[in-house]
Amino acid sequence: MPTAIPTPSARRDGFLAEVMAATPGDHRLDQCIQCGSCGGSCPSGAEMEHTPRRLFALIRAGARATVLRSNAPWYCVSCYYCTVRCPQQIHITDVMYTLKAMAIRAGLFHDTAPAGFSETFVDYVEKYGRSFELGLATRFNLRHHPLALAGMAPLGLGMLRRGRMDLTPHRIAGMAQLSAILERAKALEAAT
Amino acid sequence: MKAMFFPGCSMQRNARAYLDSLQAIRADIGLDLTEIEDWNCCGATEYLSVHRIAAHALVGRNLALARAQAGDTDVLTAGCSACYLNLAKTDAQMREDARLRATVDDALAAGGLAYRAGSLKVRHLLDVVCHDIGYERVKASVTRPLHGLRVAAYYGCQVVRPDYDRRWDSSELPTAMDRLMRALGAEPVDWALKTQCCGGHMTVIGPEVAFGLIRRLVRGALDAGADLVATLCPMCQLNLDAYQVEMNRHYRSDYHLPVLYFTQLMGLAFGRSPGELGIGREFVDAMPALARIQAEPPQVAEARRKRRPRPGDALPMPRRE
Amino acid sequence: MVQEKVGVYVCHCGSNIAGVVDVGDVARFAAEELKDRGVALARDYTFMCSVSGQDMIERDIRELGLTRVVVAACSPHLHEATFRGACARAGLNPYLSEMASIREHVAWVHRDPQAATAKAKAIVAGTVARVLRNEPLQAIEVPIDARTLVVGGGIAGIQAALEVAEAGYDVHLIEREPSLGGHMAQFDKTFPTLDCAACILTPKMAAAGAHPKIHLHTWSEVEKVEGQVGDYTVHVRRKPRYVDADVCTGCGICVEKCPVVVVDDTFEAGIGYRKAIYWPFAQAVPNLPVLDPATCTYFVGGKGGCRACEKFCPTVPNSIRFDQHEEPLTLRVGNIILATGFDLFDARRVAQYGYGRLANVFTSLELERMCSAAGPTGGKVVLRDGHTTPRSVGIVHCVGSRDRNYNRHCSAICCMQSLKTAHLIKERTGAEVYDFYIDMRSPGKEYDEFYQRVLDDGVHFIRGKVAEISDVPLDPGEEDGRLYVQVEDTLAGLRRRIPVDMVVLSAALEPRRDSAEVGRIFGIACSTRGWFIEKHAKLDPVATMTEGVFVAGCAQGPKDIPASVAQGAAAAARVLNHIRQGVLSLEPVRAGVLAERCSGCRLCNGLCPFNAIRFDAEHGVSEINAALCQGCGTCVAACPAGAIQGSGFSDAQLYAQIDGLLADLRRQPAEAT
Amino acid sequence: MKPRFAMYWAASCGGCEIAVLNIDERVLALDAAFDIAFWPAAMDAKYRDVEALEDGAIWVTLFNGGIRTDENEHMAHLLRRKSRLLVAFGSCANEGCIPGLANLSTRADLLRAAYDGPGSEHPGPARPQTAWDAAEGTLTLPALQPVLRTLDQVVEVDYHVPGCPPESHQIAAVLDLLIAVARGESEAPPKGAVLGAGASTVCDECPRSRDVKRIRALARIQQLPPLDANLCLLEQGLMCAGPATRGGCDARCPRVGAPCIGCYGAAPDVLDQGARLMSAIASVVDADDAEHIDRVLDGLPDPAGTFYRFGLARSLLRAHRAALAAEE
Amino acid sequence: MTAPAFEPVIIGFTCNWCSYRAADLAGTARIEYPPNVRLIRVMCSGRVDPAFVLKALADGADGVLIAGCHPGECHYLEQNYKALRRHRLLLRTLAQLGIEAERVRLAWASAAEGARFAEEVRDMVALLRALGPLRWPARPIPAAHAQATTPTQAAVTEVTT
Repeated sequence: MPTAIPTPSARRDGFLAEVMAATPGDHRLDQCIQCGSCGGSCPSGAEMEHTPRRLFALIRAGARATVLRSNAPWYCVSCYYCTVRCPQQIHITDVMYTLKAMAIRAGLFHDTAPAGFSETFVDYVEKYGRSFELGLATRFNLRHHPLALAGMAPLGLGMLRRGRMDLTPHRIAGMAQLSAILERAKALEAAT
Repeated sequence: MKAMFFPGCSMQRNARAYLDSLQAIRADIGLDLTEIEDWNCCGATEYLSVHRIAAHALVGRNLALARAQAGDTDVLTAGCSACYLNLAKTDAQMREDARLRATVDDALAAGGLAYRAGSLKVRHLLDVVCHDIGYERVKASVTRPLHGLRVAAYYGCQVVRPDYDRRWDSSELPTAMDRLMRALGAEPVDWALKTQCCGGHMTVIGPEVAFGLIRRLVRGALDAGADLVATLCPMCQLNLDAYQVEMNRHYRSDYHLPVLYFTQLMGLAFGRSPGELGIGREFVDAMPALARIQAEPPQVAEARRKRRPRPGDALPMPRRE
Repeated sequence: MVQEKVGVYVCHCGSNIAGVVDVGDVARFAAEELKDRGVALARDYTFMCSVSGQDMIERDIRELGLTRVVVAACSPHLHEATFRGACARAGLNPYLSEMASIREHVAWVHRDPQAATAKAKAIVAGTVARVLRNEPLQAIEVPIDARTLVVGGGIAGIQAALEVAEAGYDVHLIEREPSLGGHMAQFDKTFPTLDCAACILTPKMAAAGAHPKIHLHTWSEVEKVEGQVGDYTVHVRRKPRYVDADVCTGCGICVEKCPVVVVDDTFEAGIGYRKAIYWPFAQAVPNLPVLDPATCTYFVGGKGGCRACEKFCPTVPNSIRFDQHEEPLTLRVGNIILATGFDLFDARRVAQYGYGRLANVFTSLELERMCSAAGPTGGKVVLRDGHTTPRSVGIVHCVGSRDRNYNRHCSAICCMQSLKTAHLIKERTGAEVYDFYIDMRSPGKEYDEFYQRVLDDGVHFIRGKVAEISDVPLDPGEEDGRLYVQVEDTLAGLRRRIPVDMVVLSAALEPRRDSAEVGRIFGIACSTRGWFIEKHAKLDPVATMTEGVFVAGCAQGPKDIPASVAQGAAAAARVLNHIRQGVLSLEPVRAGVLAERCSGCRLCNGLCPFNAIRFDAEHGVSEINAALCQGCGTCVAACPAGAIQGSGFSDAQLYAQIDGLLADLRRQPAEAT
Repeated sequence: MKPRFAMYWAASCGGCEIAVLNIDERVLALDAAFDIAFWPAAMDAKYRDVEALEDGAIWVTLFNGGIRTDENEHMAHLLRRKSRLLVAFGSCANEGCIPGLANLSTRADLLRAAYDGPGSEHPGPARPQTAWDAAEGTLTLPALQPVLRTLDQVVEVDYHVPGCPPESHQIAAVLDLLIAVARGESEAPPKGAVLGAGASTVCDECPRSRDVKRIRALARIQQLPPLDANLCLLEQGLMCAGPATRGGCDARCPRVGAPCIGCYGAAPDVLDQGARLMSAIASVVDADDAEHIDRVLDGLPDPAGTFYRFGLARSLLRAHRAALAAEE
Repeated sequence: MTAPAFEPVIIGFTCNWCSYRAADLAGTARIEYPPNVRLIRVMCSGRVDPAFVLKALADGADGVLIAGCHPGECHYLEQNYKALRRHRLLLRTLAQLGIEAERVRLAWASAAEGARFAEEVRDMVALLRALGPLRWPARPIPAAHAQATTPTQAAVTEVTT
């Protein structure tokens, strides 16, 4: 009886398949050769618990919890050095976004500050259609670094004095339209 | 040159100087910008970190609005690096990923909108200025050349990387802004950090990492002999300027390196007043550096590397071309 | 019209086919339902390719007078030749047989026996319809000119030329640089034995230069090739040397007296100097100077000044000839060997490594020259300042190779070259050497042993692709003026910044910049990346799709010296094989023009990459040179007048096959009603 | 008694009839050699006159026009029965010609365009009826068939004379040949032969100079700068069907600067003229990536109409899918 | 009894050097794919005349697959680009005749890509199943040509004055 040899796509399963499916574009995540040019290039690589290279190895190994608990994706500054230098042209930065979103959904990342910053930002965007720096800074710091708030005050005041910060948020006119779009997108995202 | 324009949240507030100076110089270089009506936030790097796919729908709304309002231009430009990249990324990934395209199409339809990927050319403002308007056109508008001003052209990350549409000569050491500075009469300094990270959101979530990066950039630019940094991104400006003060506090150092937008320098060279260009909104005062502008070009000996010293001297450097 | 008698043979291939396809039913179908389409007989048999299977076909041809044969079995790529042979032995033109692939394309890929059997029947019906339209063909015979052209005077080309010449045949050896030698001449030592490259190469260069059967044309390039295997006419452009080769004694006074010093970007890889009139290098063959008009004062200054070389030349008549011009040269040869070598990757493209910007970043080739006792530093490894000995050196592998941003291929030699460099630096400077690699590839005779030896030398191996090389300190603790190699040490799991004085980039081997153009001139295929494509990667690695053109050395793909030498010799063996045969038989699957149908519209003229189509202006028709034609059939499909016919793949055959393949669809509705 | 001659037009413009009459005094030879039994364009005769003849009573019929209506089909069968030789005369009968382009549309679309479109005198939907009861009795009209067919798709044809219309010198030669055969002075050509045409394509007769072809852009003649009078039109970016069109016309059109549009049909032994032309043109488009190729092909806005301007009804696919579905 | 589900028939033109060998490899590697495709070997995808495609469709095929070497890797250097150009133009013409682009696919498969070849077939079969049969009605073959598979316009008599 002839046995079919599984196609490459069928061979990817488990956590790797999950991360790949959640990342748009031709991201080539399964092509990593573990060379480390990403970790070497990363401006915040020294502070990461795992370099992107190690994260990819862990993803392949199916170490879901370790990956989603890692601080690494949150320390990604979106500088894209790893992406343009990757000899396999893996869209590394895009995978980091995927891992962050998955970590939030799974609730696995322990330090809530970076995720909190992102979520606070998203809240403002979803409420007003625009970001709101004063609100973002205050609310984020109140929740995550209450002690830092005082330290940040000179900066905030400086911003206000130089006309670089608004006291009230701006709401776009098409808020209902934007909400409908985002709601539909989120429903589709959840369905996949 | 006509283009749709996406200002983005930062340009409206913390980077008002960027927007003001852009408004001031548009007419000088024949740049006809139409702001997208009722645009929404691009999501920065944060929305993508929370809702991986919906983030593209968020950007998709801007693309759809821009396309519908664009009329006879197909260029959409943004001044903020993150805004530019998010718009370009959504367009590029919709082009290459049918599944994403279907999702975004579906979501946009829920808002009565539609966008065909690739129907707009998403371009950063610097790209439009350098490659469409062109250095010659810029040079023609210069009335007060910035002679003697040594500028570190700083590109940051997201304009030249990942560069979906191959707009730049290099993702590591681009030269477009350097050439623009030369067109303004300023002298771009030779430095290798021009696309190194400013720290991004790490200033908020992990300041120590960010301070290290900011210090390296500030010191690198000063070591290269720069009087000031020219930037093209609100986030870079904020981190290098406002957080320079915080960084000094962290390292107990005392660097003073002003950071201006390239549009502000263009405005100065075009003879506009500092006030009109938002100069004064920066934390590190730019006026002392700007005072170094001279009436005449300085007589610098052309420090051209000679490839032909006599044998016995140093080994020749590789050709640079 | 003769009543054709088709014999159909359905193979079981043991259970390979019969396990899925009902072979008996297929044979029955052919015998009964294809009877009115010319099938006289159909059999099924366990192994058609066996001697008894072939005997069966031969017997049927002889005894039953079969005029066509169809074998439904495996892929024709396996046994087409077998069954053509059987037909030929029985006196039937071999091109009147066809195979139907019901193993690879049916039994092995489908599970449902019913569907598989139905598909097998359709394939057999299509093949029967096609074979009826086949025509008897005769192999094309071409005589072979015993002279050979070798293009490229590197080690592969030299080897090939010597092999052919030693066998007693004339060879024209063309080299575009002023001397033989190629890249190998630039190297200092060769891995893993560390023999001196010059010591082993120069005797070969001299032998090639002096061989009475080798006609050397250096400083020359091939412009155009006409003709086909056995009879090529090659047009060569000889660049002026401005030195009379017949008179010059090679005394060197002209070079000594020339006042112009320029950087030597060719042989010295940009770290040494030469004069405007110069020797390509000390052991050059031919041993003549060459004058570079781009830098010579006489030429640059509008043919006025200097002329020191001419003034001091002691020969009578004077050897310096400012009036030399480019000369055309026409050669006639029967076979061609292309050994055009490689280009070194331009390391400036990896901006983050700083080559060209940071003084003490070097390429591997620069280091080869530095290590060479005859090189610019007299064999001393020093920094760009020309005198400081480095205390620590980083060697970076895979610069421009194994990297989708530049070249996807592995350059094959860099690991070993890097190990050799590490060893030489260690030996000559005692510096700390850090070797940054992704994977260590040392799969050759004594190669891994050499790796062990370099480990013994105390070289630090760090597994990680270097991210960037910078002279800007990151932390306050870093020293100014040094280079920092930033890398993720993937085995230690650390990000490291290693301070060094010097970095050596092991740059990739790339196809020659003009390889696509060269491929076009010689009518051979070049991959998109630029390597010449061999006929078969494993079983025919030096032949190409163009009969009579062979490839050797790095032009076909990156390889080391032993492999280049082996390929040079192999290509020569293939050429000698042609020469000894005297006359070559070519497959008759070719296109041809029916002159009376051709209107001379010239649509086809630009379609043939092998230049087989020629326009006969006198008669206003296009013609196809059968020996050049490779039988792709593109012109047949494009001829708007239907004037080009393909023998072995005619329109009639293909229409018939389509018809036969779909015949069951036309029957079905009739049966249904 | 002289042998009988007939000529009839079905779905066609009538140009072929004019072309026959346009061969000058040579037409008198026709009258001298034959009895004109039936030729509605030239003389009065009724269908019933033909019906009254014995089968095979007409020696030769030149039939022009395609089969579009029930009447066309009826006449094709009738004339086939009554004629010893049936000649498909002109492009319409041979390959459908311009009326065949209607095969790109369904019958319903055609009627809508004719009766609801601009120029129609009927307000509101009106369609011709095949039978209509009037006071005088039942009035009938032949029904429009779903697609146009060539003559040889309906009845057996003996000879083919291509051209839209056939060129005068070719018509005269064909008539001379037929007369000679009728008189027993010449052997009849083999059945199925194409008469009055060349063995190669139009380029063979075209005086323009030609070179290797590379198509970088295609445009319509009015979009191009003035053309070079001596250079191949295709090489000047004009879509010329000459390379794929049977010669015999003496390259009339390209000679005067108009591109060949293909009226003499496919070259000998070519199955499908349009496919050939398509293949030839596409092969020399000077672009290697899909996007660039598409940009060049954008200069050819109506490929089906261009490649199959004359041959659609005879082509492998014959008609638009929807039109054929109606035929089923 | 329910009518059997529609199974499309595809004629596949495969080149001798790459795609036919890819199909061979799919066999040796036992990569299963639906039996709907019937292959014809041509030396090169450049040999495929649009008329072959039209004939296959007119003769009852529901789709045609043309498979060649990858661009830049043609064994005849560049002839697959000719196939690409013809395919682009053919699709435009077919669209005007009401034939969907999905029915005529151009694919690239190297000799090493058995899996890819199988995937192309699987994908095309799935698309055609969704699209339904082409159902091109049989051509009314002129009586004189009924026996001939190829267009034999018999001997041509050239008559010129």
